[in-house]
Amino acid sequence: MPPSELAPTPAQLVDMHRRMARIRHFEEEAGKLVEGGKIPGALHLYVGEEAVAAGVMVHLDVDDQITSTHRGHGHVIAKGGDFKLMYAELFGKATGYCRGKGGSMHISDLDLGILGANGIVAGSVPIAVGAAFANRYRDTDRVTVCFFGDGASNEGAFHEAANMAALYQLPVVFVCENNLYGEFTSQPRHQRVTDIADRAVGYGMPGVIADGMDASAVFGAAGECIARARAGGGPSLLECKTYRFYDHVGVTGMRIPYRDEAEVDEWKGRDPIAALELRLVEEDVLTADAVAAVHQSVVAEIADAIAFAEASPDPDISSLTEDVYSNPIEPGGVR
Amino acid sequence: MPPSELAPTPAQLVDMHRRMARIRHFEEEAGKLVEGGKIPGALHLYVGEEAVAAGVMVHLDVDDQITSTHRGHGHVIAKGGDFKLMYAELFGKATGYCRGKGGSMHISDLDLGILGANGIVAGSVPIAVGAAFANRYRDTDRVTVCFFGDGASNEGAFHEAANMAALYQLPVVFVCENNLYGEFTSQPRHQRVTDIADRAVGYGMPGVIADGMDASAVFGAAGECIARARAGGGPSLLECKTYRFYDHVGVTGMRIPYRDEAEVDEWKGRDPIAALELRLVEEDVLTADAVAAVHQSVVAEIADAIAFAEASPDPDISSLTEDVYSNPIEPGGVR
Amino acid sequence: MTATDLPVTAGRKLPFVQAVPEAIAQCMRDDADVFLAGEDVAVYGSVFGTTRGLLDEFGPSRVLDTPISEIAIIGLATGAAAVGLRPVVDLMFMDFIGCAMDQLMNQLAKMKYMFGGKARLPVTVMTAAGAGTNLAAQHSQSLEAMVCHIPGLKVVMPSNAYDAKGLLTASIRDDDPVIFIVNKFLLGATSDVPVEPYEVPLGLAAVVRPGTDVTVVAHGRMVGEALAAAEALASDGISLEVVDPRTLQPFDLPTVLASVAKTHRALVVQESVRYAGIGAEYAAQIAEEGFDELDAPVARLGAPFSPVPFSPVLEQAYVPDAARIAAEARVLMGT
Amino acid sequence: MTATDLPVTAGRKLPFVQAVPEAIAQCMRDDADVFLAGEDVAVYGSVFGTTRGLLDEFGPSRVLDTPISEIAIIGLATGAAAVGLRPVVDLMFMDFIGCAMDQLMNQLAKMKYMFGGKARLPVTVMTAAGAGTNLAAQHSQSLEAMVCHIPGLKVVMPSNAYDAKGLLTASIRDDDPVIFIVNKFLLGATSDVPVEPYEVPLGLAAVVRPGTDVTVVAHGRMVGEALAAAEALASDGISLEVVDPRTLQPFDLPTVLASVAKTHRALVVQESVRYAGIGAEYAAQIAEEGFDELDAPVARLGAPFSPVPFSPVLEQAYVPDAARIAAEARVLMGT
Ligand SMILES: Cc1ncc(C[n+]2csc(CCOP(=O)(O)OP(=O)(O)O)c2C)c(N)n1
Ligand SMILES: Cc1ncc(C[n+]2csc(CCOP(=O)(O)OP(=O)(O)O)c2C)c(N)n1
Ligand SMILES: [Mg+2]
Ligand SMILES: [Mg+2]
Repeated sequence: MPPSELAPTPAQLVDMHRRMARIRHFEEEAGKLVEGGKIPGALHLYVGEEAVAAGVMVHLDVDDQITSTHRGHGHVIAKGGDFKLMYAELFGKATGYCRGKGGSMHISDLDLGILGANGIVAGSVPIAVGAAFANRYRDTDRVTVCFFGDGASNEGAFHEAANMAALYQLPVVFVCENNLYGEFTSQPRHQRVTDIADRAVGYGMPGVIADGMDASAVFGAAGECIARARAGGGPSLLECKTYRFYDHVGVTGMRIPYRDEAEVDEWKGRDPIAALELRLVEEDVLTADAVAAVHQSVVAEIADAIAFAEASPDPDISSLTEDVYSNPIEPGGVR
Repeated sequence: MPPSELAPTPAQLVDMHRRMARIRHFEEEAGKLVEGGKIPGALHLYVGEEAVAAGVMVHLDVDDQITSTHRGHGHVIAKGGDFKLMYAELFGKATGYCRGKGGSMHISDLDLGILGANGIVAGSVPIAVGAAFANRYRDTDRVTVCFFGDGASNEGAFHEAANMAALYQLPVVFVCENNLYGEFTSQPRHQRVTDIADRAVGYGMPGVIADGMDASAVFGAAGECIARARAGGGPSLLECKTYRFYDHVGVTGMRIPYRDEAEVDEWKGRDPIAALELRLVEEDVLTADAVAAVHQSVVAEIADAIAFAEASPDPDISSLTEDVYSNPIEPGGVR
Repeated sequence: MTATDLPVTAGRKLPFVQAVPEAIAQCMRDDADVFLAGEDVAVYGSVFGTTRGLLDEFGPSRVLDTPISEIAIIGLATGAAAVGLRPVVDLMFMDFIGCAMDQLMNQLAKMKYMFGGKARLPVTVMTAAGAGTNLAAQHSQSLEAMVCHIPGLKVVMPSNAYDAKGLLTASIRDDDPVIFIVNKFLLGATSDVPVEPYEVPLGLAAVVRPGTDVTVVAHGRMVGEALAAAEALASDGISLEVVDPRTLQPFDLPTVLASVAKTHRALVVQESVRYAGIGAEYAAQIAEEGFDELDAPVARLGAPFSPVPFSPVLEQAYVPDAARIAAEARVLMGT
Repeated sequence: MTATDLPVTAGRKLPFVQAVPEAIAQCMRDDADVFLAGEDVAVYGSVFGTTRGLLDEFGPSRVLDTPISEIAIIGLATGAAAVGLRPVVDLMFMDFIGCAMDQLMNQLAKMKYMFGGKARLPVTVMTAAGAGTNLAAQHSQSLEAMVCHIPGLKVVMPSNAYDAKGLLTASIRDDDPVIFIVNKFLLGATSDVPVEPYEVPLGLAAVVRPGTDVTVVAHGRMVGEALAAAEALASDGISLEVVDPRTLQPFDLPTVLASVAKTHRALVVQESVRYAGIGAEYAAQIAEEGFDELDAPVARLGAPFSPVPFSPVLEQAYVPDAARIAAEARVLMGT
């Protein structure tokens, strides 16, 4: 597929920028909190990949759905997630999105059309197809976007879901965030293809590649895929070439070297937020002050949210066995 | 890939013909036995697809391996399977290949390099990759050929195995027997692609199409794929377009219509054995009498084998719990 | 509620295989959100016949043949349910559950809990278990113990056509994921099945034959075998009370304990492999809560620790039957 | 053979996490057919550190990073074993076993039996179970009950570094598929581990603390909790005998019964979900064979019927611990 000609309006550029800044600051603070031992468990940070979430999500409505991954904070934020409820969930507090039961890897809000982050690599891909099926079944024009990684593209779940979506021509867009690594294994060491978009032909759907460090490029490519899906034109596979700036888990991880410092630096030099800000200012969309003001407001909001999370209570032990069933059954069949 | 230029010698044509005739008669008789209630369980007959097994297997040595499917008799026969032990297994007798424990769907002989028929669709594809890995690990030039169907190409197992084989450049050939149906669902109703070979590009391996009703065409295409694998050139995906003359299970099945009589007749008109025999006689490779003699000898051999199977004893009940472990453990850790 | 409060039958005889599609059809008529998907459930009406006629009545948008993609089938159900539909999906042979196990156990079963309770997942997964049809190791398993161990799922298994219709109706109407297990050996068995829709409540065992000496807890095909054993022993003056849990998880311990309080002896029978089978849970619960009532240890019957053999004579020795139940009951009675 | 015949320790302290790669390395030095494959086991040395150093010693042809493809990983092992290698493969978190369940239960476990005994499948599958590390529902499960129910597999789970090395060595040398389960909570725990290779025999339980009042059967992390409970109760004059089955299937009932014959009370403790957990099998066997020795019903402790929660306070309430074991033991003693 040729590169998209769809270009964001100034307002859309500003919108994307704001989403990206929100993600960046959220993640930087979360990273500090986990390194400082204040957040339990494992965090997979999205820093560096913000253009993908923003460039896709700006096309979606609250009624559209997404599915996400273990690296899900960015998607949730770009889809409208509430910082307070997110941090509270990362802290495992009763006030969190999942009442403290989910944590980072399961942070989710069905009311925002977020069908989960997911701790199982590629686990959410078939779920996205199910949501897309429901949208079509009910004759809506909703679209489901499914985020997954380069590593995930090697899972059987991806294959089965892609084939089914193409067969039924469902309104779903498969967005592969190719950050060149599955955990600590580089792409050439986990698959022989360079472009995951090449897999699309095997399912009979369009395969598209976008520069995942460029919000406008993602905007264009995603916009076309989403519009096609909305119009009944079936699924697409959109591969966004991107990079995570921090380790697979946490900020610095275990310090076992598996990627070149030079490679990391090169990609950091392509910071999607810095690039977008350069453009915003150059094209007179925002002044440098206005850009700074975005950051300030986000930082302030985050400080509030963290304070909220820290002050929130732990879940009550009685909630441990709640939420397993919608219709719990007492022994003997009595409800 | 362009069609292969590799052509069979007259001796290879005769060899393929004999393998195909052996399959055809075995299956026709097995079909009668199952319809007559003499063979228990379900048989998936290979009739119509003989050119694929023969065209591939003529390139393999006893040390090369194959993996097979629920429709596996043809592969076993073409790889050198013994009629007596095969029929005995279909009858569930103690003298069968699997001591009566496997039956049609698990008929197998490791000594012939047959790593199983398989009752799980696509279940054997990852196993083939494992065998190929072992061959390379031991620095042999053995090749593993993995047979599977069009329906199986939609299973996650196929995808993961294909990706791994391409990544490691293993000596395996994936032979997709596209007989246009997975059970009762036609190919356009189970996948959007027409050519399953198109999936190869997504793994970074060659994808090849052959006329599965023409033994010479299969011979050429398979020969190239197998030679490439043997020479260290990595895996290939070879799609053979073929057709099963009988129902998915048994001969006439449940008589629920799911394919056109006209379609069936058209494909039966392309009978791979009749076509090959026409050529053998036309090109003076065999006389009509010699062709007939092949059939006669096979028929006689089959009558013997069925008699052997019928006369064989049922397994002893004591064998029920044998063969579960190589090193059975008695309670308390005593062997 | 007790078994005697169940709706009275209308005098119509119906085989199990027709009770299933009748329940689905009635639920589909009632609720436009119910759809059916699975391998060959539409055009063919399922290889077991359990969905025959549904395509004709409801058309291809509500009754869908899927690719051979078990992961995608469960994902389809999960995603569609998460956005409001009430899917019924078919996994054909229960042996194939391994292909979909991640989606079942990590997605469908856990989504509600991980999301802090927000999701409602009214999914019914139908699947056929059981040996005795000469289909060997990969088409004969009873794997209810695996799914019973997964919080978030409910598991039912009817032993007759009446319960099949009522339990399936209750399963489809229930707001939680239910695994509905058919024993394929029972498909032809006929009972009185009311024409109108009705529910057999989830979680409620049935005392299918009253007795005084030994409580036999049996499910699926083993209920019939237990009844036959009861009949055989009656003439010797040994009276078996047969209790069918019907819902395998949650287990209706109170009904069973009430029986044991009368008989003081319990025998738990299962068709599946005995080791770590669901019968172990039942036996353990009975012993824990009924210890003081028991005159003898709770006995268990099940298949030996081997895969299911193909040979009919071996398979017959593999599956527990009336004779073995009667023999165990005699041992319990010390006669 | 009894526990006291085991090799004496050489006085060297080693943490569990290092005992595992030492066992693998020694087996690889001994036998060129042993290789190791899994996600991030090579360059990174596994996310748990349990394969660190092996790539350096054995190189990339014997220590392989795989794609994120659990189906293919088990298939790789099965196929390679079927043609003569002795694979060790890693499934990382045990929660991911659902992705590979078909290959595990229908292929690897059944191949030998289906083929009438010809196959030898010396495969070791390593995987990490257990909660307590704040990784939530999809990274914390203990699913040993599922694999224990599958004839053809053996299942082991060490509770300390000494057993880890010895059981893993025995597993790799064994000619059958063994699931080797690590509890990730124990990785840092140190014990005396001899430098030389040694085996802890499969199928042999260990009496890890002698006592007179209650037999506590516990495995994995629960052994330490049971020992702590024993310590706590000792001062109150209640003496626990702690028995660690070590091999979960087959279960060493004789060792446990010998203990119960002394104590007349048994408590079975498991970290996994209690319902249909492996403890049900142990409790049922103890009650069946030890009924006359028992002064009280066999008690069971396990996790409640819910997924593993993220919140540290909830997770702590979820996992059984020394306090709950002590409380149950007191109940059994009627104190
Ligand atoms: C089924 C499964 N296998 C393995 C893992 C462990 N794991 C967590 S993240 C990850 C890497 C995923 O790589 P990719 O899909 O490229 O996403 P990225 O982390 O790069 O965003 C792995 C292997 C898992 N969570 N689930
Ligand atoms: C995992 C699994 N799913 C479903 C089935 C049931 N089944 C048996 S054969 C078959 C069709 C296979 O189609 P294809 O791969 O095209 O092979 P063919 O029968 O046409 O040779 C199906 C669905 C199975 N055996 N295994
Ligand atoms: Mg990645
Ligand atoms: Mg086919």
